[in-house]
Amino acid sequence: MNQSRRDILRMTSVLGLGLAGSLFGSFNVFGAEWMPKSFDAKNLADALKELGVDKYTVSSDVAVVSAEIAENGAVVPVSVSSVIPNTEYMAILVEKNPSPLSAAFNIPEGTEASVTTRVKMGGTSNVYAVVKADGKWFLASKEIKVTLGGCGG
Amino acid sequence: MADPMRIRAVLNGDKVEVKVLIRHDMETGLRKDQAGEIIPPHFIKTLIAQYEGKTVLDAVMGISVSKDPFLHFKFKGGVKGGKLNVTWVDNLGDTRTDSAIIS
Amino acid sequence: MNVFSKIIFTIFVIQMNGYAFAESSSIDEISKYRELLADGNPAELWEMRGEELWKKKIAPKNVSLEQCDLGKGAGVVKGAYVELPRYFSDVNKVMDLEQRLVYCRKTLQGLSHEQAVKVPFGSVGNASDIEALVAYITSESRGMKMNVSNKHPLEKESYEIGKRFFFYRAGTHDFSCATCHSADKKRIRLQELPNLLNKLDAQKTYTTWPAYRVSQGEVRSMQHRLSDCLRQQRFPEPVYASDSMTALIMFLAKNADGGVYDAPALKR
Amino acid sequence: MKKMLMGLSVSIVITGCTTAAIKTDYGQTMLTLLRSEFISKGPATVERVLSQDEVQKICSEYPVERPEKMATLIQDSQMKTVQYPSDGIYIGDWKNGEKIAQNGRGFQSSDPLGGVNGGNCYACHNITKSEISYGNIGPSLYNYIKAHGSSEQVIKYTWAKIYNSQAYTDCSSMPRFGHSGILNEQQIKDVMALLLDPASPVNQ
Repeated sequence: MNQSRRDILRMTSVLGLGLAGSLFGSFNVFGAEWMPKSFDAKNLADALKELGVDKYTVSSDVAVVSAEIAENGAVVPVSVSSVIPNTEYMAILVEKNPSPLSAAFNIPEGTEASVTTRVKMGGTSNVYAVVKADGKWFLASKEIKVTLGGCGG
Repeated sequence: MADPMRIRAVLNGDKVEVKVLIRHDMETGLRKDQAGEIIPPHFIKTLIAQYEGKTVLDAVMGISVSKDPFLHFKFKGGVKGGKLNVTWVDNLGDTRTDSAIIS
Repeated sequence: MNVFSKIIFTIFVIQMNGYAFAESSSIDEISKYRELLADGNPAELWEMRGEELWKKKIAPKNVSLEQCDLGKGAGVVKGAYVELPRYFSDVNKVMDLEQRLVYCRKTLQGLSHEQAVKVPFGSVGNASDIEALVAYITSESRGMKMNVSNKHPLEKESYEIGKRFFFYRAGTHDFSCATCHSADKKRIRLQELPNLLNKLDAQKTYTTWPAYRVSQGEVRSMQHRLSDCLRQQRFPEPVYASDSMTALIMFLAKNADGGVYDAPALKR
Repeated sequence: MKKMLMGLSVSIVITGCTTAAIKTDYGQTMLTLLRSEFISKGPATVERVLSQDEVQKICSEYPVERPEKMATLIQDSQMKTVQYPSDGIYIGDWKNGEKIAQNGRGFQSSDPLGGVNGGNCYACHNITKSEISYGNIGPSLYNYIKAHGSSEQVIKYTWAKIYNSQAYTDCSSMPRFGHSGILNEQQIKDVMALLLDPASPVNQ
């Protein structure tokens, strides 16, 4: 987040979100920009490239926590976490999805580098946690199987 | 108009545990309706959580975040009675802000 | 068992019965999936909306549902659901929650029947007020024991009709409710099938409906649950909130007597 | 369970204070409601569910156990319905059989009229190693040849079992796939191949 953005945030806290929205356009209150190129990337390698991940280390200090089998691919609980100091950014990617990048989080100081959300999975796939700490990238992954359920196909 | 969020913020030791539930279809733009027409994409793109004005989580989301999104995270520095605001904006420009008092 | 013998044992089990082993670990992982999901139930969003709708004055009569008698007196929501279905003297018949809601929407709020039963089940872009109301009303019975009466002759009749329905085998596939729900520990695919004739299973099942279905992204009511069972049973479509559905619900609710109510829940 | 069902076919006389006329033939009332409160949709019609055959009637009335005589009656009458393949060929293509075993569509109110039906075998049976999502209402069919062999007798038995399960088990939970017109002859051949072709993953 650059300095001017921080300034805007400081101002929004004074002015209130609604007013800030009308002054600056509602997107401006956000720290993170929605990155169309990263979200539109059609495979894992491209998505990582668009996120700016050039070199990375596979790290056991990063974790993807989920059940190994999801009963329904529409809702798969996934936690990503990192115990690497100064973790500032975390992203969730589902390798086999049409667009792998699912969500990304800026982790401000004071916020635990552990976020849980739920993602859609088109089928069985590796799910990646991509973490940035002190400017370096770290990765972890876990395979989650998606099953069919119910009768009547 | 968008439905209200359900935000829970509970102080646990030195950390505030936050759970946010959002009523949103998170439509991918890849599905077809019964008539075979593509259902246009409709999904939350950005979400920010602020405690007394300070950003505690800042997220961007794509179409593969599940319908009725759920977020769970923890931050330090919050006190009981403090106010947490959560705001999201979707791809159609619809937005909603709700708040919770830390308990 | 020490770690070493555990490993040996595991290898042994895998070799001897690799398939069964894989099966039990699949089921463990699915329980884990369900536990993780239980953390934040979107049904709460329906409960919130339902409470607003309950209190909202609407045309044509410009009244809310707050004077609706769900069986415990006008306006009493707390604990109403665990005593439903029940006999209502004002209509001289047995009604389940959804039938009663339709009745209140018609008589109190002045809606026509078509308006009152409009969108019983929601879909994307077409939310159901009824499902939201049901989520709110049922949530007000959380933690209470199922206590369904069959003292009134019409309650007894409703139960007996529901029982006949439960065992009625018909259609192209020879299915009845009982085909899938009258034996312990059965599954369709990986989905466990409750034995609705077994007290504990019946309680566990009935007390966790309605539920937010992750597969549908909606809170589904008991009427929806039964309609969808009947669809898969290759039966035609039941008319929403009809007496036959109330009878079937009566049979299931009574079998769940004594179970502690814990819904709206969250299911696959 | 048995006790619970004893009253099923018997009208119960209700005594004491009643404020409304109570119909005591619950089964009849249920059928009346089924006729008036259900709507035919797609391939699922009210007429179809109202026109129970003898087997369905007996199985509704005696869902768990039935007198020996009735059981025999069902099995004998159902065995007579079995039509073996007209060309004498029992084994089709296991790959199609696998698709049929995976597909659960057909005859639901949500299905199109005249669509291709599935057998949905995995709903109830463990069949291949690679499909972990299978049910347990029916027995495992994995390693079918190893378990049962592939003699002519086994082949004919398997055909008849798929065609009309009640030829062997009265009031079986399994649909009568051939007899009820759920699967056609070619489809049954393909499912047969899934079970009885040595090259099928079932036998690997």
